Amino acid sequence: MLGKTNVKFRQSIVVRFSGDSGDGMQLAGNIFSSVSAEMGEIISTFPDYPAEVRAPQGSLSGVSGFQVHIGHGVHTPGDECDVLVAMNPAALKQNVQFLNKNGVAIVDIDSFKEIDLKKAEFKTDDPYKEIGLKTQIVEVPMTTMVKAALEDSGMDFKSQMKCRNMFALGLICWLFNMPLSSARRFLQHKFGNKPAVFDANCKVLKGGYDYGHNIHASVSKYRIETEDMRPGIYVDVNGNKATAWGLILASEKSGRPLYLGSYPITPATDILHELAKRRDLGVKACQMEDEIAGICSAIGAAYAGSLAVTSTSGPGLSLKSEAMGLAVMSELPLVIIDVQRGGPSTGMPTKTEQTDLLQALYGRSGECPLVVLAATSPTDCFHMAFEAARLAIEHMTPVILLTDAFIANGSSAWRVPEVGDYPEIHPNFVPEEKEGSWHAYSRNDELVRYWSFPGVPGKMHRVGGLERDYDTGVISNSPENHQRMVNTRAQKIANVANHIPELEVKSEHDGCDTIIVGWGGTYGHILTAYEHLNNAGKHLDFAQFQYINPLPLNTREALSKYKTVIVAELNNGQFATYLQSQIPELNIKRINKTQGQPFLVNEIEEGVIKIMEGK
Amino acid sequence: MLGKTNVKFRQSIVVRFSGDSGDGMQLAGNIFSSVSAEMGEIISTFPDYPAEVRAPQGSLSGVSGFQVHIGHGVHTPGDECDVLVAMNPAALKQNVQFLNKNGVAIVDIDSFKEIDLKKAEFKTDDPYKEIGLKTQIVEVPMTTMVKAALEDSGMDFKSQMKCRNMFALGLICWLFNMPLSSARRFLQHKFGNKPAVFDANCKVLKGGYDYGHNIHASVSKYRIETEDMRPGIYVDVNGNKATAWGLILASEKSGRPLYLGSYPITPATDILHELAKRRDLGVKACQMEDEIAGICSAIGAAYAGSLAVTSTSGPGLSLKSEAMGLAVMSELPLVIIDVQRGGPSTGMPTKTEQTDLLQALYGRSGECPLVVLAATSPTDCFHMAFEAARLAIEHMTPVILLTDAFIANGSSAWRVPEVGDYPEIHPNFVPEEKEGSWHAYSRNDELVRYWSFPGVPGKMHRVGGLERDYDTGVISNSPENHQRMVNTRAQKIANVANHIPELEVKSEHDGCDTIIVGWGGTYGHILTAYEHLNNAGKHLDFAQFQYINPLPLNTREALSKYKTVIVAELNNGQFATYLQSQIPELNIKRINKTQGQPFLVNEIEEGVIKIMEGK
Amino acid sequence: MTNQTYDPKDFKNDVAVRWCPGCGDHAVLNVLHKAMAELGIPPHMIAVVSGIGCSSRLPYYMNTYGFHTIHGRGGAIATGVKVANPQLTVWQISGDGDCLAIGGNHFIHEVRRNVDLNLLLLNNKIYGLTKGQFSPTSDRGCISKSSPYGTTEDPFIPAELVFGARGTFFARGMDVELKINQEIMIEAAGHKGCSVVEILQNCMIFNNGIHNRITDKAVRANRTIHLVHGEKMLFGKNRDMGLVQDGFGLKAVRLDDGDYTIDDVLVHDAHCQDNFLHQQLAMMDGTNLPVALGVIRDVDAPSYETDVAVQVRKIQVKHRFKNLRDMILAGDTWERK
Amino acid sequence: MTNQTYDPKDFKNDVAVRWCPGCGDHAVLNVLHKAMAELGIPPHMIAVVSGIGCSSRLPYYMNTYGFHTIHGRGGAIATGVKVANPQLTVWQISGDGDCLAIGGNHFIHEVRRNVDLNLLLLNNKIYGLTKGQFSPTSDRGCISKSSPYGTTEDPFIPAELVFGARGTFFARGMDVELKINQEIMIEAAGHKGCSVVEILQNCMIFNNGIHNRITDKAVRANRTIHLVHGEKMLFGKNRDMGLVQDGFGLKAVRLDDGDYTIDDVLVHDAHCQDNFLHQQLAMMDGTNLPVALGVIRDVDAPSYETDVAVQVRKIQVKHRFKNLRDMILAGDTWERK
Ligand SMILES: Cc1ncc(C[n+]2csc(CCOP(=O)(O)OP(=O)(O)O)c2C)c(N)n1
Ligand SMILES: Cc1ncc(C[n+]2csc(CCOP(=O)(O)OP(=O)(O)O)c2C)c(N)n1
Ligand code: SF4
Ligand code: SF4
Ligand SMILES: [Mg+2]
Ligand SMILES: [Mg+2]
Repeated sequence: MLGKTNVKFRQSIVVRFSGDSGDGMQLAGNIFSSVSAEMGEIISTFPDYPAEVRAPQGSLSGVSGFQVHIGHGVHTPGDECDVLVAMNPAALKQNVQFLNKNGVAIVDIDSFKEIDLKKAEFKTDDPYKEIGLKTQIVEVPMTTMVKAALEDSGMDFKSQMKCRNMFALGLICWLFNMPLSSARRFLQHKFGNKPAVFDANCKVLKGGYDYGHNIHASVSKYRIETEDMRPGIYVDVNGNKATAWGLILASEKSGRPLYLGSYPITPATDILHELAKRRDLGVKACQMEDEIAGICSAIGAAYAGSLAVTSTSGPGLSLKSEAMGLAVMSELPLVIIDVQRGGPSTGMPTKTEQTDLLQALYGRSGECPLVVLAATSPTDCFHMAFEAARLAIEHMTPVILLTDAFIANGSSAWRVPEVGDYPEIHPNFVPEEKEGSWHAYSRNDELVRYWSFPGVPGKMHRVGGLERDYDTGVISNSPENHQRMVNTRAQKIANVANHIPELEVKSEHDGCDTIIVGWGGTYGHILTAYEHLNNAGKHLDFAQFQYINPLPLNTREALSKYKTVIVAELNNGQFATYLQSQIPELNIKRINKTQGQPFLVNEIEEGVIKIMEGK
Repeated sequence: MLGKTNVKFRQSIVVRFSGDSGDGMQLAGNIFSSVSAEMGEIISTFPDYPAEVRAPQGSLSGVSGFQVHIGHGVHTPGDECDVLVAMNPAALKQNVQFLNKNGVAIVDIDSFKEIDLKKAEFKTDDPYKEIGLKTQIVEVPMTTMVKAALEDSGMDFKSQMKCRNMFALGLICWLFNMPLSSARRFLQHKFGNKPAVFDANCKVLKGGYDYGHNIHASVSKYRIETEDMRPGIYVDVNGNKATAWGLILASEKSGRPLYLGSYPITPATDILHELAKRRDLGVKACQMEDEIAGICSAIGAAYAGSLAVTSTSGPGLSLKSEAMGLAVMSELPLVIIDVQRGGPSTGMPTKTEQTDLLQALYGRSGECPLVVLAATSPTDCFHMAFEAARLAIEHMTPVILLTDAFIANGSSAWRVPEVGDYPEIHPNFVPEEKEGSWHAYSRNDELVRYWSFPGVPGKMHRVGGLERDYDTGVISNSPENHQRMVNTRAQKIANVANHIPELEVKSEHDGCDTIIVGWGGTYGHILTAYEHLNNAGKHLDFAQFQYINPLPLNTREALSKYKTVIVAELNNGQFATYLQSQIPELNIKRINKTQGQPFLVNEIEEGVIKIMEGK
Repeated sequence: MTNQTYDPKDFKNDVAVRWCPGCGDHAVLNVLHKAMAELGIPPHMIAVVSGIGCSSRLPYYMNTYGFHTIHGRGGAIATGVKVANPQLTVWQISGDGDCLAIGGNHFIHEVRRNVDLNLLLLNNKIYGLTKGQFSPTSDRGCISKSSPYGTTEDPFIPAELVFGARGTFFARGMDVELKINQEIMIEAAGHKGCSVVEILQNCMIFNNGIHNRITDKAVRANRTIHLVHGEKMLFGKNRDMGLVQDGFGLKAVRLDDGDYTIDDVLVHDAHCQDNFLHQQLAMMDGTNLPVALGVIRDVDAPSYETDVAVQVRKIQVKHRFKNLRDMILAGDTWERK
Repeated sequence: MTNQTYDPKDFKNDVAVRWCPGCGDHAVLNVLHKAMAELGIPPHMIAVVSGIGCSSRLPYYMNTYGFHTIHGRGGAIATGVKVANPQLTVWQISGDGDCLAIGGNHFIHEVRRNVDLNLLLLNNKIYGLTKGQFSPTSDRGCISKSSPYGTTEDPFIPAELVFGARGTFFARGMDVELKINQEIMIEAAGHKGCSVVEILQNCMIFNNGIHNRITDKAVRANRTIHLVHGEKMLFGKNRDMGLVQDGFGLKAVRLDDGDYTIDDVLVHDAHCQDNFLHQQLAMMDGTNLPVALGVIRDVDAPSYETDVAVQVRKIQVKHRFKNLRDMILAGDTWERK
């Protein structure tokens, strides 16, 4: 299942500022390159002036540009740009050709009025389509914001607008984590003798920066490529969208209508956004009053026969703990998506981490087992969301799917599955021959409770959070029965191991005595490090876990033959803790990072080498 | 710290029915003994008729009684009774002498009006005091309830009251888990030819049973004796009361006012009840709108300078998870009491279990460490509540104290601590020499944040759930800083290990290669089993954990010398999982029970023997 | 939906009812069985959802689908049931603690969204199941296990909170008024939207007699008024008292002492969109004005689950995607051969 | 408390303010600094508590004690702060999502308990921080990221919910009305109890212009009315319009066309216990009647933290226990020698 995934860390980035010749793009570009240089980046720039000295404002011929290339090993200003700032439609039209197909266009949407489009000789009212712009577009109301920032400045509109370049610059500084202090120093230099102008520029500069902060604007420095050479139709998806789509396919394959109960929270909200759009496919996605209502309404929907889902991030997962216990006790199918972010508490909401694993495994009262899965890449989110739904429905259990900010926001080319690529999902309905003898907690041979729901004649029954008698399904306080039910619920989850793939170990050389192990969204980085290391003569094997509870059946066998098992993860050692408790005989070494950032491949490499060399 | 604790499982129980001679006590007693015999109990009964045939109703001479002794190894009707049912004041007065000092008196409070007291020759309006009744008293409005049950029966009041004995019987059947079906059969036999009377009796019988069910009436079959031979003042306490009192002492010793924010939940509510009473000691105990408000108001109180506490049971602990993360991030002192009950979900709310351990350790998003403690007996609840508060205040961290239904409701004689028995608690206030350089996240050498709070001049600062810069205390998104803060918070908790006692290993014979290990409320049972086993030539050592995170410093050293570490606990192996992950080299064997019931000593013994014999 | 007719026992099952003798919940349960028989909806089309509390055990005693959930969350769960399958008739059973303490947020939101549920709020002004702590409806000064010196907070008045949350239906009954209860349950079921039915209920054990001031037979006729839409607001044993307008507010008057006649007495209009008069009626507390029973407010408004379903259908019809693949292919894709 | 006088900058600190240029929150912050200076309470006696949201970042910009907590829980945390130390002046800052979605339960309970807090509810009818989802105050049909086809639910009207929860103080401002905002903040601080101050706030980015219908300079004078206790309810550019009684309700009239005179115009009584008129005023929506700004309701009622403190003191005085041991020894004990 785990194909080739390449995480490309961009060693360098190209930014192109473009606008009318009066828009001060040269200044913005210049300051940005100076600031970057000051921050130790290698830079290369390319100013691109208009031919005419005074072309009409807003016209194609009046467009002025400035390209900056920053990063490691930079020698040229770059062919394509990754970020294109376009202050008006003409600038966008002229420069779209330079924009990388995974790049981002940032436009001042206030200058995309009908009249502006006309000046730039657009023919329709859909400028993006007209020029074939398919990349991510960030529409920023720059004019409005600049005006607002300078409201009390006493400046007239025209003078205000002269500062618009600084708004763009501020935003770009936010994106690339450049401090405003140096930009301000350059402005000081330029406008030192005009304190009012200096103040205004600084205000607007900060406005652009804060705007980026407030909308969580970001440019991924990563590109995750899943190598899938099969012929087919491809589309670009990020992990959150892929998650949403995987659920929709599961709904189609199971015949159970899809319900999402959710509450917005970064970085999971896009799942809600996507599923809210999918009313066109019959999905009912409801934004509830809080996370508890999100999961509880989903439990209600599951009880009523839906494929029910709730999506959230760490703090929201905490809030859902009690209700998950109810889903475990009432043995209802439920998919819980946790897009992990930097914690604890509010922590670093836009950053990535793998720190919710132990919460997912253990964060409930009582003996309360459920299935825990993790997705390894944006496209794997599709697959694992489908798997989560399949296991939930076929095993009548809540399933937690862990993704993270990195893969949720990262995107990748993905082959749209064809008919037959995915199996049917079979809800565990009451079989006909059991109809007479059936009660609410009757089970099949795998200990899976049969599913019936309101609306079905003749199967009225009561479920709930109190302990039930194994044999009759009515409330019971009996000690022996409780033990039996606790064991049954545990065994039911353990049985899931018979219905998931075995752990796949990648090996380039026979007889390695070290294996590196990861789980979830670190796949691409560890894979790359594994390849580099093997190429460099540091032989070791590699396995990435997607199925965490239960572990694949062959886990012990697969891992216990190694002298050293290196667990690399973006936390302080949660999977290592879990694995150690499950398979005590493993000699586990750890590579951990809890910085709100994905691994760098070389961090993993260095970590491995250190361990291999016994330091 | 861990003294001698004896958990006595009562092999037999004596019940005494008493009332006016017209109250049908003989019938009730007879049916109860027959039902018990039918259930396989050995019984011995003792009817105790009044001397006068027709004494005045309600008078002392008119009292009639019937004593039943049921259980294993029963040879006599018993000297003292454990449960005394008294239908009126006269019956209570006459029979109080037979009541065991740890017994329970159940009275029909409706018949304790002034006139009834007069008939029974009481002189004051406090009958209990007058006769020196100090045991637990359960006041049941039997007359009212019987009337209500028979409202639609068409019977007159007098006939209704003839059924009152069946209410008492129903309640007793509930207490001792006797099915009503057999009682009904006896009634059928007696009233078979008077269907109306039969129906009425059955209704009332069930009424008494359901009443017991609804008020969660229970008679402990256990008595936990902490052997404390020191001279001093003693008082009987149950674990919940002891917990409340331990917190009060900590408040006195730290100078921080005590605040409790809580929400009722079985079996933790009595902590709220006790602290609500303690307004006489200046305690502010507030019943909030839910568990989240309970902990959040406590966090607010901690922020404002109080010793802040919240109390709950498993499902409530789940709800508090997110807020605990805030307390960890804002590094505020907070005590969270979790009185564990049967789970998951609503589970078996009145039963005991140790199934919240992993939730307490791991049930939060992010890397979110805090201190976890467990109390071993009702009286140890006092001690550990004090410890929880001490560690919270001196280390600026939330502390979870785990108790359970068994020790929370169980009671024990306890020596009231004397001046000097407990140390002062020193809040980590900003030291004078730091006043200039201090910021909100400045720490002492043990990495403990300094505590200042609103109302203190000149120390205004902001705290919260977002990640902070280590050096300045302002919000930070820096990767390296986040790692540093994650590590700092972890190290701060690890440092607590320097301030707790070492693990105490009990050993009767040198060179044992097996140790049995438990944690929390199983102490008494495991201790007894350990003694029995050693006496029986099965030599092994024993240690009980009160400090769970961090583990005592000597834990690895103390345990790793054994060939086998047997972990006995009331769950499916949570402490074993934790211990294994912390000290992988241990060869851990497990004795588990998840039945909502405490261990039986012989279950532990059998489990140990099995393991020792390698089966 | 069906032309079968039902008997109350079709909605009963044989689970032993576990409330205390004399508990007001018994009467409510019996009436609910009768109301369901009268409504004629088949048991399999009914889901009864509750939280935790004595009152919340009610679903066990119904021969319908039933879900005894967790404390306070019945409203959110019932919302999910109804949105998932709007065909179902969904009843939510809740206590004053379950509904207004821990469940307060879900309560105000289900009312605001006007989800088509029938919510029985059994108000005994106490936590029964946990054995006697004050609840958000307990009167100021209430002495309970958790307020041994009396509470220091005012209670919610459920009706008032329903109005605050934009409620479209509110009715009030009391455990001993079987007929009125049956009537309001049937009206509640008939109302499309969130129908809140408060039933003043006596807890024999922990709060006995809390409603006596109005439920006592001796005073009941004078201290309560049974409101019926379209009828004059009359009360008293001989229906010789009535409610009349008094400036901005209401006044209770005698009709037999010559000052007022039946013509002065207001007619109850439960269907009036403006809730001003409904509020006045719902807030009458038995002191100067009788406590209002019956359906106080019942107005039309869009219901959430229906609007969601209608919106889904509209969008689906507009796009006519057969399935996920179809939808994706309608967007930006490329082919690898 | 102090006779020092303060300047707004005493309440400012040097943390960089991070709201978008033009965000309504800026103006509120500035006014709050001014209001605090005018109130004259020393910064160390002030705690500013918030949840999560753009608006909830406000405490960072105050030179007082500040606690930026978790989403929706500001109310419960502020309650704990105030109960623990009733001497403090506690401000709670919240957004429409923070306060009325996830924080709804704590909100209605802090209002009901009448905890002495000053609650600024910054209502931009959208989730700002999470980048544009509808909130419980978004109008029906609101198109947002999470409602691409429009919402199917009615919004809460914050004032209405406050009344439903028995509120003792409600005021309304709007970001652009600096003077009114300062006035109501000062009144809120003066009120002993839970003072809810709703401020209509513009989110430049995700809901720009949502309040324009009433905040636009061109129409503002005619579509809003500034209510002041004890003053006539007049509005319009030339204060030539007023509110008069109209049956059960209110009517806006012109005073210059001869039909009505100033004598017909009602005088605002914010202190009247009965909340009927306050409700009518608070519900005016700018269509036929102007949106009410200023202090709409401000009535006396016991506040929770004070009553708790008083009860504690009383009981303590009554028992005179020195400490725990003393209390235990007053009960049933025995001695072992
Ligand atoms: C999360 C959680 N918190 C607390 C409880 C304990 N609890 C159960 S029922 C209840 C209150 C019951 O009161 P009410 O809703 O009024 O119902 P009643 O018993 O009076 O009918 C409480 C606090 C629980 N079961 N779960
Ligand atoms: C438990 C939790 N759930 C969700 C979130 C995500 N979240 C942060 S702020 C917010 C809503 C903000 O809206 P509002 O309160 O109206 O404030 P505004 O940004 O509009 O000022 C949400 C949903 C969170 N931080 N924590
Ligand atoms: S405790 Fe009260 S509410 Fe509960 S069943 Fe008994 S009488 Fe009814
Ligand atoms: S996103 Fe909206 S509410 Fe948030 S700071 Fe920007 S303008 Fe203000
Ligand atoms: Mg109740
Ligand atoms: Mg908002």
